[in-house]
Amino acid sequence: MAKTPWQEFSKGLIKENPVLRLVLGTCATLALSTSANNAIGMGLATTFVLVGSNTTISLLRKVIPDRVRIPCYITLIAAFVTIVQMLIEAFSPDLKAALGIFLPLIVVNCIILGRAEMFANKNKVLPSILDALGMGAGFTAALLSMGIIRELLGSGTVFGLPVTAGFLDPIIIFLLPPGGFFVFGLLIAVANKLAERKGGAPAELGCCAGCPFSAACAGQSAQKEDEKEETAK
Amino acid sequence: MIKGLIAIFLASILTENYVLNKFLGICPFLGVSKKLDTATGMSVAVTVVMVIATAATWPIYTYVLQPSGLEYLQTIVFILIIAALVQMIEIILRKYIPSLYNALGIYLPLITTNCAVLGVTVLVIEKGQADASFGFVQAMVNAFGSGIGFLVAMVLFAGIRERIENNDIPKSLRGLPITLVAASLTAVSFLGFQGLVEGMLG
Amino acid sequence: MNEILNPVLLVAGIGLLAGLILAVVSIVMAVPKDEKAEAIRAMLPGANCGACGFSGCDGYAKALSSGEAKPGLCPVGGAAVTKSISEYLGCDAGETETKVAVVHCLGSYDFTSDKVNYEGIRTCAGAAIVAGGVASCQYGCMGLGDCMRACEYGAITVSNGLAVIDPKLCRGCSKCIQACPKHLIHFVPFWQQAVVLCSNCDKGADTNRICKTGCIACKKCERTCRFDAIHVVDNHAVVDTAKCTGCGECAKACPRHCIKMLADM
Amino acid sequence: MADKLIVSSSPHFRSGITTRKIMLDVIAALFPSVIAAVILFGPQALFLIAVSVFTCVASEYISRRIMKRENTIGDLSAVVTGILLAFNVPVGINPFALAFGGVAAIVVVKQMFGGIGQNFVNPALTARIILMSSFPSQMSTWAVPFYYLHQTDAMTTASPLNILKTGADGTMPTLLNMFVGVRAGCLGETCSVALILGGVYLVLRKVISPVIPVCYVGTAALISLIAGRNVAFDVLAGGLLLGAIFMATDYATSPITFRGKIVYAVGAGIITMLIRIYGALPEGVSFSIILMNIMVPHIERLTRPRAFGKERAKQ
Amino acid sequence: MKLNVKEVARPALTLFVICFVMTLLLALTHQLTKNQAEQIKRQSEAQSQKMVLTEATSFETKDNAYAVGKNGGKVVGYVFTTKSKSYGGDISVMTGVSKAGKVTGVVILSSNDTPGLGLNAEKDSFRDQYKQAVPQNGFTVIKSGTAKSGQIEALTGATITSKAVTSCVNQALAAYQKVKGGD
Amino acid sequence: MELNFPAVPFRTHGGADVPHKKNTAHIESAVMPPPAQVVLPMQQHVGAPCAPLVKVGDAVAVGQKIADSKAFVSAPIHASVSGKVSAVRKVMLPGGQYTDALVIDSDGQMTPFSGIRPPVVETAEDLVAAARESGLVGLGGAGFPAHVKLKIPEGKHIDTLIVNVAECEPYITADHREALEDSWAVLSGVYMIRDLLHVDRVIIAVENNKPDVIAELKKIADNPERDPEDRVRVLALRARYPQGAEKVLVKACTDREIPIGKLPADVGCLVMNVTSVAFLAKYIKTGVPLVNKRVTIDGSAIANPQNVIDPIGTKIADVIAFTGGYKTEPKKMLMGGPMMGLALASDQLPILKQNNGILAFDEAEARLDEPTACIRCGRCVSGCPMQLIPTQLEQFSNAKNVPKLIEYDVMDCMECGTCVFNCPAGRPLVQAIRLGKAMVKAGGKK
Ligand SMILES: Cc1cc2nc3c(=O)[nH]c(=O)nc-3n(C[C@H](O)[C@H](O)[C@H](O)COP(=O)(O)O)c2cc1C
Ligand SMILES: Cc1cc2nc3c(=O)[nH]c(=O)nc-3n(C[C@H](O)[C@H](O)[C@H](O)COP(=O)(O)O)c2cc1C
Ligand SMILES: Cc1cc2nc3c(=O)[nH]c(=O)nc-3n(C[C@H](O)[C@H](O)[C@H](O)COP(=O)(O)O)c2cc1C
Ligand SMILES: Cc1cc2nc3c(=O)[nH]c(=O)nc-3n(C[C@H](O)[C@H](O)[C@H](O)CO)c2cc1C
Ligand code: SF4
Ligand code: SF4
Ligand code: SF4
Ligand code: SF4
Ligand code: FES
Repeated sequence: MAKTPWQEFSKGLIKENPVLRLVLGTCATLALSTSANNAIGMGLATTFVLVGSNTTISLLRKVIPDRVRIPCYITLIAAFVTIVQMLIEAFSPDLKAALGIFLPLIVVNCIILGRAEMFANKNKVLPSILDALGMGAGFTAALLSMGIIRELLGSGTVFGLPVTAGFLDPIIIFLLPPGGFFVFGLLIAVANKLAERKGGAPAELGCCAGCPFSAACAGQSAQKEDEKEETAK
Repeated sequence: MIKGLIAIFLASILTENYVLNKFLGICPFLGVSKKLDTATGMSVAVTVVMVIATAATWPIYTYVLQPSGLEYLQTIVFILIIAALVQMIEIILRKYIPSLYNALGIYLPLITTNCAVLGVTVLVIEKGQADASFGFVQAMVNAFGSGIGFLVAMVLFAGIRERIENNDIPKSLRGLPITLVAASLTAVSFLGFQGLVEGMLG
Repeated sequence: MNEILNPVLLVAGIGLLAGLILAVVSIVMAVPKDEKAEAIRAMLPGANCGACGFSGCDGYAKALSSGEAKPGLCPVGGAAVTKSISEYLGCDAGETETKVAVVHCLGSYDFTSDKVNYEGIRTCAGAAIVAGGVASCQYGCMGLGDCMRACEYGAITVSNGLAVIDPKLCRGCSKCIQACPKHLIHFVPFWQQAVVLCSNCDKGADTNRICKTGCIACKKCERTCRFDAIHVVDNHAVVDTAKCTGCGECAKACPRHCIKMLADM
Repeated sequence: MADKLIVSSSPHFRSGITTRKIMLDVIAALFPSVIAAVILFGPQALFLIAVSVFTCVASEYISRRIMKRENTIGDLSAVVTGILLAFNVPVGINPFALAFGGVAAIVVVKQMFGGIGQNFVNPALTARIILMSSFPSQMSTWAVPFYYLHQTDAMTTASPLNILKTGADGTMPTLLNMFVGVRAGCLGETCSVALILGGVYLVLRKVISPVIPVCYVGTAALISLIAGRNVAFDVLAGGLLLGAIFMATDYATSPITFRGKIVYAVGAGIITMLIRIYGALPEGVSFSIILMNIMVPHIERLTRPRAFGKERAKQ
Repeated sequence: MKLNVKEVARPALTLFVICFVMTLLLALTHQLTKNQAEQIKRQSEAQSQKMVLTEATSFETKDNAYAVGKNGGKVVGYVFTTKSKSYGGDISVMTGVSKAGKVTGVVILSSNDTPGLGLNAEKDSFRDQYKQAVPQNGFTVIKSGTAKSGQIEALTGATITSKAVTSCVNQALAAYQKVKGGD
Repeated sequence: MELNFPAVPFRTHGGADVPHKKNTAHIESAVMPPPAQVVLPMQQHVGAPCAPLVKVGDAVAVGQKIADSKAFVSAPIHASVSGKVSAVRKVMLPGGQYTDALVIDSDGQMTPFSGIRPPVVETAEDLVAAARESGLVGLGGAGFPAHVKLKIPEGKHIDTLIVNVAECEPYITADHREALEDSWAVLSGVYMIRDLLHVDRVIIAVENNKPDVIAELKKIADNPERDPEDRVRVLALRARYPQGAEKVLVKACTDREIPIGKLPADVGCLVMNVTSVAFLAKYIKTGVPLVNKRVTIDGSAIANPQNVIDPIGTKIADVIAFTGGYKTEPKKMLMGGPMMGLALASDQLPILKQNNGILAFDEAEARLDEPTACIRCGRCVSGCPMQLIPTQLEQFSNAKNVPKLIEYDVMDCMECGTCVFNCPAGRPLVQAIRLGKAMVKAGGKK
């Protein structure tokens, strides 16, 4: 089922959007969507790491033994994250302040390990890069749309430029954690609706699917146990 | 000192709640909170790993990385340590305390890639940098408190999810969207704790 | 140079250590997995319906791998799954029979009516515990759709007071059979044959009073059948699926039109 | 007999009490406070109540329509939510902000979770907190009672709890004034007499059990006593009475078990006083109730009554 | 169970090599960006100081408590870092005071207050209010109406934060009274 | 053991103030002439169904045993009219189950069966045997064969006999009239059971909305001749539904709580309906088995509400026609009271042994509001005499969550209907609970 390069890239934008369809990397999504600027910063940083890790993992996919696959991936990812950290530190202290703790936490962003596990270690380098770019772009786009909504409603600005000043008071709750959860929930509902029209299933929390440990994953095994109980009845 | 520790502990539950205020560990919060018992199991496992991870990373940072000016290795070293630790804990539990393994073991692998664990190790270092009086003990209390805060959020949310499970929810909101809206309303209620801990103990 | 060497050695050391420990430990502590069962589990459809008689797909997979069960018990997966499992296990696929569920009742509002005006929980189970159900025929379909809600494959439609199963969509999971409080749904083999769409055990006269299409046990079908495949038992006709050839003569003969050919449904 | 008989499961008799009648009773109980609000804060108060009730009812109607569900505005619960929301805001609030709160209360908190009885937090109070964190200055700007009788139109003051907490300037009202409602505060919270009157009516009509209000106010008073504060002041100040009588008793969001109600009310009392004494905000009634709302599933689980004839030991 | 050397060694070595290479990469990047980063870091600390005391070109930290700003060897003012309790916990403020005792600038170093509310104190329009004649008993906060001299108009909806910042500035002014005259 | 008589009833949980509507309390019962036909289902009791002892075409006389079973938990059935067995056919019971029934065409003579003889009852065993022969089932509505209850298990002692004259259901006054019209029988039944079973005290429990019954029974109960030690007393209960329910009644009279799944005998009590007690006395005096029954005919669609003593097996339509027919077309008919009675699919069903009332309602009273969403008001919880949480039981039942149903004690529900009566949303709680119980039972079997 070979895909054209464009398909490889574009699937991350809509159909398999990591945030809205696969629901990966929720923490960063919620925390850094208070403004459009933060969203773009985070999106680009993550894309960089994603491309780096996908490329190297795809290159090394035949070399890395299964037993230490995960530590190897994590090391690779952590290295790229650190590089991004250093670059941002060196060139944009403001962005560093804005991203804060979530910059090092890119390491554990499920998108990256998820793509490594689901894509890069099964595919050649070029598709892996395209996949990474697409996923990164999808992540950035989703973050940006959330960022724009929350910034617009919560501060009355977009990219820091006043928009609604004068006729609409900012509704600060959109900047606070409740607003983050709420906007995220509605966006997923909208994405579900759109996907439904195309015959897709509603989004489920994707961490499990993307997670290399999914076989042992709590959510799934707990669910399975439930089902078992039910059928046993 | 004790007062300060209590303040750190309470703050990490109420005002700096990882899930509801800081947006860390959202995946398990949304994913494993469907049932009360899984929510509790996961949170206990997270708490254990948080404490052990902090106990391991804090000394390494303060006594190895920082003196040699290698702060920039923080991320890579921490994540390696956490990954190895979690695996070790899992293996040890499975071998020697199977009962505990059966209760918590299934959650352990999930925790390696949990923001909250890496988050707590990084955040306590940050706090220690900003405040000289924030030492190892404080870091440990903070880690433990964050775990308990995670537990509180998980348990409360699990109760709500069990309650709304049979609700007549509009079709397009079913599943993840309504869970997020419920999380939003839960987070609303945590807005009121601001200043409480400082007021009581500060 | 130390600035470069130190970190490299530090991290590489940790890496080496971690790698060694993990490698050793994962070998030493490896837990034997039932790979066979897992492979089979992956082939099963995962509907966990229990129609195979085991506790869900996991249970069946386990039983298959240990040789306690034969392939071909999973109706949902059907022949394809059976084939792949038997290939995997290297055993004979055995007789596999695709079954579909049929509602043995034709009593829509065109032919019969409700005996009462039911108020309460709008489920068949709910109605069944109030005055014995809503339908005039105590054996017949109440049309409140418990079976429809039980079916995960959308095979059942309820309209005009009667549930009808589309045999082409039915996957044979038996959920509806368990759901129907009137025990009206039974499996029949999925091939051309006659099915009697009535379950009324009352005498012909009584049946005639309440339902215009119910079997009145006139035995015309019994006499028509050249293969001895249809008999009146308990005041209604019953097809012996082993003998039925699907010739369709009984259906033509039935004055009440309550025998249908499965292919026409 | 020509027609078919109706059959249904027993019982075939009903008390005749309906959701709508209950809500009518609550509206009646709120009526004295509505009058007090209009007397204290002028016609604008009436206007705000109307705006709030209208948006609540309209958003209930519209959201049910959109969800293709049967129309439920007839049960009048949206009216109760509307009145209570208006009671929870100062008279100076922008009516559009209030309308935003009404929409949030009904659509987000109530209808998204399936409508009446299925919401897990109090709609009016959640809306209040949303408003408070979204428009804090409007929500903490208090008009002087009877300001509308004076010439100057901008007469604001600090609320008693605010004076106590932050030392904001303003004069403390006398206890009598606090009792009859001549003090700064939200529309419906100041007149304690009217609130108590409504509460007594609800208890007499058996709409609410007195357990929650009594335990809630009692706990708060006890803590106030222990902390060496002015007990009468603490009871009358802020939204305590309104919260205890009308909002903590909301059916959907309070425990249905008897012992659960006690635990819930005591918990709310404790949190209220903790926030009042130690928190950054001067008042904690809303947060305490919402927090306890969130704990209700657990409270109910842990306070389930012992079924008749069930061995005590097993519990 | 037997331990096959190869089975153990290969994974361990792979991980080792990956760690080795990646850390090498890191160390190199660090070398490359180190100076730049430090420069920026130093800059940003100095930047804050410079922002609150524009006239100064160099700063000299005294007693680990405050900095003296100089321009060409001449003392032009002082920079104080003070703390106060605000809505979401402690808030930390850097205040520049000119030699003459006027507030030259205020910067919020750290704050846990609410975005959109307390964090609005970082806006210039609020901070610039302090650049006025210093009243006898320090600045006071008013909630509404137009500020008279010596008064600070509170941020809308964030009186607590406004008071906290003002308290920090007043602390700085008090500290200035103690140190003024020193070199 | 020294046993005291409570001056006032003990506290019971919950309950509801249902309207009493005892319209027929002061109207003399009418005796119905033999109908043209009676239908006698083979199952009018809890337990094993009976098998006919007669064939189609046989002539039978009033009081002749026409069906019996070998099982202990069962009760024989007697012909209630004299005439000819004309058919055996399937009939539907009010609960919807189908069972065989003997149809007897009456000859209008009401010839008594020649074999009728008063039994000799001198010991407790005699009493059990007599009760069984009489065909008596619990007339309080449950239909549990009386002899099973009267057979006190080895090693158990019954210290308290409670005569249930609560009659807490609205409309129904059959027990009320029985206590007034046959008060002598009630008292002699009481003394007989007291003496044969060596009961220490007898509490005749009457709801205080029947002052005439209290007065009447007190007059005889306080008779020092028959009751020298004053061990029989009348207790006025609060008129609050469901005081008549066994568990509630035992609690109200003795402050004892019957454990889940246990019987009154396990706490030393025997609860008997007043008509059951009176019938036993009459049977032992005359030997005429249970062949007729006092039934309250009432409801908004009934022209002349009254109590009717009619042969068991009479078609409901015939009884109603006897009282003067319908006032308006009935829209809903109940066998039993409005709280626990069964809705009937038609008025062609026969009167059964344990029937105490037939109610027919017109359109206005028949229609109940459609249920709306539960508002979690807690009325069902505070009203439940069994201290259950009906609203959650309903949810668990709807979600088919059997473990939760068990955890929340669904089997403890006695289906009294208090919860639904109180519910402002009109939730079908009892129906859901009944489905839930069925699920638990089905789950238990597997
Ligand atoms: C039910 C209810 C709950 C309230 N909860 C809060 C709260 O949690 N936090 C708050 O700042 N104000 C709350 N208020 C509003 C305060 O009562 C308001 O700030 C009040 O005017 C201050 O009290 P005072 O007038 O006694 O000083 C609430 C009002 C009501 C009616
Ligand atoms: C969610 C939330 C966040 C708040 N954040 C701040 C804040 O950052 N700074 C502040 O001074 N007050 C904050 N407040 C307090 C309110 O603005 C409160 O109304 C204030 O203490 C009194 O209003 P005033 O500033 O008009 O006197 C917050 C309140 C809420 C509910
Ligand atoms: C809710 C409920 C209400 C009852 N009400 C009465 C009643 O009013 N009178 C009565 O005799 N039995 C009533 N019973 C039946 C009694 O529990 C008990 O079965 C009966 O009194 C036993 O006497 P018996 O076996 O002679 O019928 C009621 C049962 C239930 C569950
Ligand atoms: C006693 C009582 C108190 C109520 N209190 C509230 C309230 O505080 N807030 C609210 O939005 N609705 C209230 N309602 C109305 C209604 O129950 C509420 O909208 C439900 O939460 C909707 O599910 C109340 C109703 C009653 C009967
Ligand atoms: S539930 Fe559906 S798929 Fe399953 S047997 Fe019935 S009709 Fe077939
Ligand atoms: S077939 Fe059975 S379950 Fe289906 S609608 Fe008819 S009665 Fe109900
Ligand atoms: S009485 Fe009705 S509305 Fe009230 S809690 Fe029970 S089921 Fe819900
Ligand atoms: S019917 Fe059952 S649940 Fe309802 S009140 Fe009666 S005993 Fe309780
Ligand atoms: S992104 Fe934070 S836990 Fe998954």
